[in-house]
Amino acid sequence: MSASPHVAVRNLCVTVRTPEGEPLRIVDGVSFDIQRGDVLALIGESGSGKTTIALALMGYARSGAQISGEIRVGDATFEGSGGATLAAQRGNRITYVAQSAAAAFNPSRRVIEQVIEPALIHGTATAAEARAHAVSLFEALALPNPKTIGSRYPHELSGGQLQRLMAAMALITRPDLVIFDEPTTALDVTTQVEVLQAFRKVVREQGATGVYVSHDLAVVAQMADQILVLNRGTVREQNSVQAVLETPVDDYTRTLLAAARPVIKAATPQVAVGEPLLSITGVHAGYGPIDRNGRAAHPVLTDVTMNIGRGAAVGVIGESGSGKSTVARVVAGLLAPTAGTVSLDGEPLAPALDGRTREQLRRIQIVFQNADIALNPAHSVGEILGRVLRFYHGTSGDQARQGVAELLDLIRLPAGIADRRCDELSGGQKQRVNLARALAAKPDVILCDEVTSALDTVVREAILELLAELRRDLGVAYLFISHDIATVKALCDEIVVLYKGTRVESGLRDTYAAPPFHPYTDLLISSVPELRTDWLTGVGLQSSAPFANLHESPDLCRFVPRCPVAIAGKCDVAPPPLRLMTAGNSVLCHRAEAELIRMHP
Amino acid sequence: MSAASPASPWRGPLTLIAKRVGMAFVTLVLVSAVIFTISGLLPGDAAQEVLGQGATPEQIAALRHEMGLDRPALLRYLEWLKGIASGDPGDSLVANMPVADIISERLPNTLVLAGLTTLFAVPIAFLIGIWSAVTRGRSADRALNLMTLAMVALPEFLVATIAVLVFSVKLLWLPSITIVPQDPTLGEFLRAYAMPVLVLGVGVIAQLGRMIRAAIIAELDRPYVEMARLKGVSPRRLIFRHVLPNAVGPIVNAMALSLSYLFGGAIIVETIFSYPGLASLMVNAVTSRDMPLLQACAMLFCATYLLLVLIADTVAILANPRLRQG
Amino acid sequence: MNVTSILRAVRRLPISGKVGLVLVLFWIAIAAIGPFIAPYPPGSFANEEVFAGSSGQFWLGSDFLGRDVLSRLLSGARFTVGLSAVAVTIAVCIGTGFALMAAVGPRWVDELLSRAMDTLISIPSKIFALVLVAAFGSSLVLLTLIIAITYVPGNFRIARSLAVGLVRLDYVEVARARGEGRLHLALVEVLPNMIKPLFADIGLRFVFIVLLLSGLSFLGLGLQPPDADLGSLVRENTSGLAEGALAIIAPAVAIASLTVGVNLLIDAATQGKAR
Amino acid sequence: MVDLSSTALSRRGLLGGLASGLVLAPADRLIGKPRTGGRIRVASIASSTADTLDPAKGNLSTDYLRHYLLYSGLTQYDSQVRGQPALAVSMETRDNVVWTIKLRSGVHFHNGKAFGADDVVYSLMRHRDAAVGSKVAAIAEQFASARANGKLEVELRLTGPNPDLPIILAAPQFLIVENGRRDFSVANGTGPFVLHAFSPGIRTVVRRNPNFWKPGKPYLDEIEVIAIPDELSRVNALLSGDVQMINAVSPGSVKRVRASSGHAIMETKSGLFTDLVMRRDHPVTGHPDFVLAMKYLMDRELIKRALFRGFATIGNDQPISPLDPYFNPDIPQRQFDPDRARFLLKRAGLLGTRLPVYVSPAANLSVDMGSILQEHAAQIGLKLAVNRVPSDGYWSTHWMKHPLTFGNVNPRPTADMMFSLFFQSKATANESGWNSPQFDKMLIEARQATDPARRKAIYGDMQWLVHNHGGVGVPVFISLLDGYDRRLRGLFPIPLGGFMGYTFGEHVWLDA
Repeated sequence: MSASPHVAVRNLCVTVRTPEGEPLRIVDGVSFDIQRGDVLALIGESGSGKTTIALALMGYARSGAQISGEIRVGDATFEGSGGATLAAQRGNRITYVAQSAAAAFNPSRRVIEQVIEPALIHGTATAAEARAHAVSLFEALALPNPKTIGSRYPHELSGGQLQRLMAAMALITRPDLVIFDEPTTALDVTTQVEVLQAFRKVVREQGATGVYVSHDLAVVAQMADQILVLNRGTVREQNSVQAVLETPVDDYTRTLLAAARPVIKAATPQVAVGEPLLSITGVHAGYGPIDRNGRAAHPVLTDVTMNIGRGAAVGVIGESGSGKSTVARVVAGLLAPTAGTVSLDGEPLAPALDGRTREQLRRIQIVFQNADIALNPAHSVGEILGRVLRFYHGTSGDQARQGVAELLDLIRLPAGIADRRCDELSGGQKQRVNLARALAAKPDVILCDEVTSALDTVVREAILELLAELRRDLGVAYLFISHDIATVKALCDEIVVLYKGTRVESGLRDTYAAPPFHPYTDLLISSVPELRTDWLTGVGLQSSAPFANLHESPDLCRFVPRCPVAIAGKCDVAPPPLRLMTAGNSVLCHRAEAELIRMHP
Repeated sequence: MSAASPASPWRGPLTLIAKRVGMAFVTLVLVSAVIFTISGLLPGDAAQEVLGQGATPEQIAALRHEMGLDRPALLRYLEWLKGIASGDPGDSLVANMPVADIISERLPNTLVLAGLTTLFAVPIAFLIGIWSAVTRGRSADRALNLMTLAMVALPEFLVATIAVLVFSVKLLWLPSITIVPQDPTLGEFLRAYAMPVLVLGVGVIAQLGRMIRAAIIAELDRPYVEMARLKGVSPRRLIFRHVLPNAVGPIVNAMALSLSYLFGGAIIVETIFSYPGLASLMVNAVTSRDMPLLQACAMLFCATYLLLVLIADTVAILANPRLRQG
Repeated sequence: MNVTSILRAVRRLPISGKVGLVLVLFWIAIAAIGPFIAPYPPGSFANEEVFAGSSGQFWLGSDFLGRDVLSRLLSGARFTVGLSAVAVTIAVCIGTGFALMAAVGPRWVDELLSRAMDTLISIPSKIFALVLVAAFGSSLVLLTLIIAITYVPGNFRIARSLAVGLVRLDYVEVARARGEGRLHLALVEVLPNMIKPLFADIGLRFVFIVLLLSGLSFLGLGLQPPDADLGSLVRENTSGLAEGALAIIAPAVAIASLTVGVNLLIDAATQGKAR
Repeated sequence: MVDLSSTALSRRGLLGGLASGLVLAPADRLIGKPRTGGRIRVASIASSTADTLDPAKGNLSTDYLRHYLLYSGLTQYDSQVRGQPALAVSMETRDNVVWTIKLRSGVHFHNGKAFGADDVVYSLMRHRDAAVGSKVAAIAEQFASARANGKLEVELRLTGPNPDLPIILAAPQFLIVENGRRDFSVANGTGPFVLHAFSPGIRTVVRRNPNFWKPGKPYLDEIEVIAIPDELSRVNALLSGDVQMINAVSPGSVKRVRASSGHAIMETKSGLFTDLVMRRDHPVTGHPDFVLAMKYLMDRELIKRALFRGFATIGNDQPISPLDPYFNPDIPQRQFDPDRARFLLKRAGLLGTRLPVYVSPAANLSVDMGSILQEHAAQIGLKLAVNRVPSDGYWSTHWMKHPLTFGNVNPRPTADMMFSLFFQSKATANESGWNSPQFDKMLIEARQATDPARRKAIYGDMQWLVHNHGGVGVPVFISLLDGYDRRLRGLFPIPLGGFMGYTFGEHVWLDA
C-alpha cells in the first residue's frame, strides 16, 4: 500500500465537442502520481485544463465532456464497479473546495447544513457527531464564533470565511484526497494569507493527500510539495516545488515565473510640477438617498483627496469595499459626490455628467476591469472605436477607418480585427480594445479600474507593458486602480492607499519599499505571497487586534478594529492625524513615524 | 459583509411588502379609472340594454333617470369611488341587487374551479418541469417539450370542444356542462368538474411546466449545483433540497400568473361548460352595460392579480435568506 | 448577417428547429401568395353541398355555407399571420420602447410606466380585448391595434427587466461617461443586446396573439365577414366537428402547425444561444 | 261578433279547461299514458343577471320559460296560437272594446291565497305604471280601465276596439300575479310549479305544484332551467344526457341529434324572421329601385338550404308567415334574380355604390346572410361592406340607425301586432321608416272590422303593399328547433317559440 502512490493518473484525456460538432481535446495525455500525504499543485493559465483534470479525479466531467484514460484514487477507479468508482467516492473519500465559495454555497440553506451534508448522505457520521466535528474544524480553521457561525446563511459571511467553511465541508468526512480549486483567487490578499494558513494547518493535521489547482505560483509555493505545470491540456513540467521555482527546465514555466515577478515599467517617475492636471479635493460620495446633512445612506468615500499631474501615473490600492472604484466613478462623473470637488486643470468639474462639456468628458476617459461587459457585444471593434472618433472628433468615413486602424496599431492588434465582434476576441485582445476605446478620445487622463485583474499573469504582463509604453509615447496620465500592490508598483509613480473609503496613506512609489507604513499598508504589503516556499511560515499573522470588537465609526480611524497597534484611549476616541513622513509619504495614523518603523516586523 | 442589521429581522421584508401594497392601491385606482373611461366609450347604456329592441325613447329616458345615468360621468365615478372606499360596490343597474351579492354568488364557483385546476395542474406541471429539466436535451426532454408546445399551441375552445365530443358525447364518461348537484358526493363533485379542470389544466400545465423547467435549468447552471454533485448528492436530493428552494422565486411568480389567469381568464371554458364564474359575469356586465358590476369585477380581478403577485413576491422574499433578512 | 452565416446557423439547428423553420417559412409563403393561388374567391358559394369531403374540385371540401375550404384557408392564413405579425410588431415596438424609456430615463418615468403597465396587465386579456372591441368595433385596423395594446404590458415587463439589467453594464456606463445622450444609450448600446431574448418573447407573444385572435373569434369579436382568420374558420365550422368535417379540421391543424412551428424554431434558436 | 281566433273562448260549453292541452295536442304524441314523477333539466339559450321573477319584466326566452312555469295567465296559447281559457273561463265582448272576463274559481296562489278579481285588475293595470318597467307597457296603454265585479269577474275597458285581446292576454308578460305584489325576489303565482331555487344568470329550479288548478297536472316533480349560450355546448349537453331538452338547435346540428337513438328534434314552424332593413330616409336605401334590387338579390334558396338546412320557409318580403290564418297565398313568390337587380341599380345609377351593412349575432344569422348578400352584390357591382358588431348595443346603437341593417322579428300572435309594431308609420320599431297613410288606414279598418272575412281581405292587401313597397326584405321564416330526450313525452309545437311556446312545463311527462 505504502509503495504504490495514492493517486495514479495515466494518459488522461478529456474531449469536448465544439459548436460545429468537432471533437476537441482540452486535456491531452496527462499522467502523474501523488504519494499519500503529499500535495500536488496543478498550475497553468486559464484554458490549461487544470480544473478539468482535478474534476476528473472525482470522475466528474462538466457537461458534454468525455473522460478517457486511467485514473485511480486509492482503491477506486474511474471505470470501477459499485462503490469502487470515483463517482461513488465523491464527497466522501474525495472532496472538493471550489474556487468561489460565495457561489458554491447554496444561498438558501444554512451553512452548517451544507457543511455536514456530505457526512450525512454518505453515512460517515450521525448528525450530532458531524456537527461536533464541524465545530472543531471551524476552530481549527480559525473561524470566529465556531459554535454559532454555522447557523448563518452564506450571504451573511465574508468570502474568506466561506472559503474556510468550504474547506471544513471538504474535510468533514475525513477524506483521503482533497481537491482545492483556486480556493483563494477570489479573495483579497490580506484574507488570502489567513485562509492559506488555515488550510495548510488542517491539511497537515489531517494528513490528507491534496491537489491544489492555481494560477499563482507564489501561492502554490506555500501549499504544495510537487508542481505540475500545464499548458493547453498538456504537461510542461513536473517536479518538486523547490526545483520548479529555482531550476525550471521548461520555457513555459520560465515565462510563468517571469510574469509572477513584475518589473517596474515606468520609464522615469515624473514628479508633479506646478498645477496638477486632475485634482480630487475632499470628496465624499456614496449610494442611496442623501440625508439632510448631505450624507448618502451608504457612504463609500470619506474626504478623499489626491492630485494627478500631467502624464503622471497614480495608483489607488485597497481591498474590496475600499471605495477605489468609486473614486473613478466620481472623477468620470458617473456618480456625483455629496461633497468635495474634482477639478481639471484647476477648473472645477460639474459633479454629474449633465453639467460637463463634451470637451471635459473627452479629456477624462474610463476603462473598466472586465472587458467582457465593458465592450458592447452587439458592435464590432470598428464600430466601438469609430463611435468615439465621431463623437469627440467628428471623424467619419475613410478618415474614421484610418483612425481605427491607427488605434489598433497603437495597441498592437492587426487592422483586420476591426470587423470582428468582441466576443470573437481573446481576453487580452478585448482588454486592448477596451483601452483603445479610451485612447480614441485622445484623453489627458485615463481612469483604469482594475484593468489587469481578470487576466492571466502572462497577459497581464503584456497589458502593463502596453500601458507603460502608451504613457511614454502619448504622455497620457493614469489613475490606476488595483487591489494588487505589485501591479500598482510596477506602473505608478505615486500610490494612494484607500481603506473603507478613507485615504490612509499616499506617497511616491519608493516610499512603499520600506517602512514607515500605515499599519494597513504594512498588512497589504506583507500579505503578498512571495516566490519562496517558506514565505507563509515566516509571515507573522497579526491576529491580535486590541479593538477587534470596536464598532467602526466614520470619525475614527476605520482600520482600528483590525489594527494590531491601535492605542487605547487614542485610536478609539479621536480621529487620526495626517502625518508627513520623512520619506515624503503621508500617513493617517496616531502612531508617530518612529513607532511605525519599529512596529514593522 | 457580515453586516447583521441591528433592526428587527422583519423590517426589511415588511417595508418591501408595505411598499408593494401601496403601489397595488395606486394600480387599483388606475384600473378603475381606465375601466370607467373605456366603458364610457361603449355604445348604448344599461337603460337601452334593459329595454331592448322595442323600447321607446321616453321609456329609455325614464329608466336612465331612475338608474341615475343622466348625471355626469365624473360625478358617478367619484360616487362609485367613495362607495368602494367604504366597502360598498353599489347596486347592479340591471339585476336590482347589490353587486356584492351577485359577486358573492359567483365567487365560490370561480374559486372552486381555480382551486381544483391548481390542485390538478400544479403537481403535473412540477413533474413535467422537473423531469424535463433533469433530462435536458435528451429524448425525454424533447418529447415533453413537444407535448407542452402542442398543449400551449392549441386554442382553448378547440381543446374544450374536442374533449367534450370525446369524453361526453362519444364515451358518455363525463358531463359536457358543469352543473354541481346540491350536496354532491365526492365522486359527483369530481365528475362535474373533470372537464373544465382538464381543459383549463392543459394550458396551465404546459405554461407552468415550461416555466418550471426554465427556472430549474437556470439554477442547474449555477456553481452550487456542481458543488452539490461533487459532494455526492443524489439527483433527487439535488432537485428537492438544493435546486427547488432557490428556484422558488420564478416558480411562484409563474404560478401567480397562472392562478390569476384561472381567476379571471377562464371565459372560454366558462362559456363552453356553461359554468357560472366571474369571467362570464364580467362579460355579462359588459354586454348589459352594468357599470357597477363591471367595475366591481375589474377591481376584483385586478386586486386578485395584485394579491397573487404580492404573495408570490412575499414567498420569494421569505424563501431567499438574503431578502428575508433585509 | 450574410447568406453563408445564415445557412450555417440553419445547419446548426436541431431537427426540431429545422421542422419549425420549415413550418414557419411555409406559413409565411402561404400568407404572401395564398390568395393568388386560391382556386375560388374566398367568399363564393362554390359548392351546393355543405361540409363536403375532399374532392378533385375541392381539395379540402366545403364549409358550412358551401364555400371552398382551401380558398378560405389560404386567405385566412394571410389574416392570421399578417395580423398577428403586425400586432406583435406594434406591441413590441411600444412595449420595448417604453421599456427602454423606463430603463434609461429618470426614475419617475420608470415608476409611471410600470404602474400603467401593471394596470393593463391586471385586467384579463380576453376581457380587456372584449371591452375594447365592444367600444371601438372590430375593423381590421382596430382589431390589430387592440390586440397589440393587449400585449404591450407583457412585452414591457420582459423588455424592461432585460433593459434594466443591461443599463447597469459597464459598456453602457462607458457610453454614458462619454456623454452620449439617452437616445443613443437606448437604441445603440442597449437595444441591440436585447434582440436575441426579445426574439424569443416575440415568438411566444406571436403564438399568444394567434390564440387570442382565435379566442376573440370564438367570442364573435374577430374579423369582419366574409374575411376570416384561421380561428374564425374553426369557429364558424364548429357544427361540422362532430361529423369530422375537413372544414374544421383543416384550419385547426393550420393553427396548431403555425404555433407549434414558431415555438419549435424559437426553442431551437434560444437553446443554441445557451450552449 | 267575435274574432276567429277568440271563438274558442266565446263558447262556454267547451270550456272544461281541465285538460285543454291534452285535447288540443296532436294525437300521435299522446300514445302512452302520462306518468307523474321524475325530474328534468332544460337548457335555454341565454340568461344573465337581468333574469327576473317579475313577468312584466320578462325579456328573454329563459324568462318566458320560467314565468310560464310559475304563473298562469288569463288565457293560454294552443298550437294554432289561439287564446284558450286558463284563469279566465270566458271573455265576452260586444264591441271589442268592453270585455267581461269571468274567472276560474278555487284557484290558489302558491302561498295559499285564493285567486280573485283583484289580482287580475292589479296584474293588468300595473303595466301602465312606469315604475314597474313593463316590457309591454305600450300594449297595456290600450287598457283604459279594469274593474272587479265581485270576486270572480273583471270588466276590462279598452281605449279602442281590439278583437285580439284573448290572444294578447296569453303573452308571458300578462301572467297573473298576486294583488299588490311588488317584491319579486320570490315568485308567488298560480302556475304548475313552485319556485324552489333561483339565481339570476345561473339557474331556476321549480317543483311540482300539488295544488295546480288543472287536476293531475303537471307531471314532472322538478324542472331545472339553466342557460347554455353556446349552441355547440347546448347540443353536447343534450347528447351527453346532462339536459333533457334544449331550444335553438342550429340547423347544422340536427343531423347529430337525429343520429342519436335517444334524442329527437321538434321543428316548430314559426313567423320568426331576420330581415334586411333599408332606411327610407337615406338617398340610396330610400330609392325604390334600390329596395327592389336588394329584394331580388336575396338568394332565398341558398339561405334556406345553406344557413337553415331546409328548416325554414321561403319568405316573400312581407311579415305574415304562411302559418298565419291571414297569410295571403296569392302574392307571387319573388325569386333570386341578380340580372334584374343589376338592371334596377343601373337604372337608378347606383351601381358601384359603397354601403356598409350592419350585421350582428343579435339578429339571428344576419352575419351569414350579410356575407351571402355581400358576395352576390359584389358580383353585380355593388360594394357592400359587412360590418359585424357585437350583440350588446346592437339594438340601441345600430339597428335602424344606419341605412342598411338587419333586424330580427319574433313571431307575434296576431297580424295586427306585427303590422302595428313594425310597419305603422308612427311605430317606434317601424324599421325602414316606411310611411304609407294607406297602410295605416287599413290597419285601423281591420281592427274595427267585426267580420273575419273582411279582416282577412284587408290583411291580404296590406301584405301586397309591404311586399311591393315596404323597406324590408324578408328572405325566410325560420323554424324553431328544439332538441329533446325521447323519453320526454307530450310535446307539440306552439309557433310562438321553442319549448312549446315556452309553456312545455305543464304538458310534458317523462317516460320511465
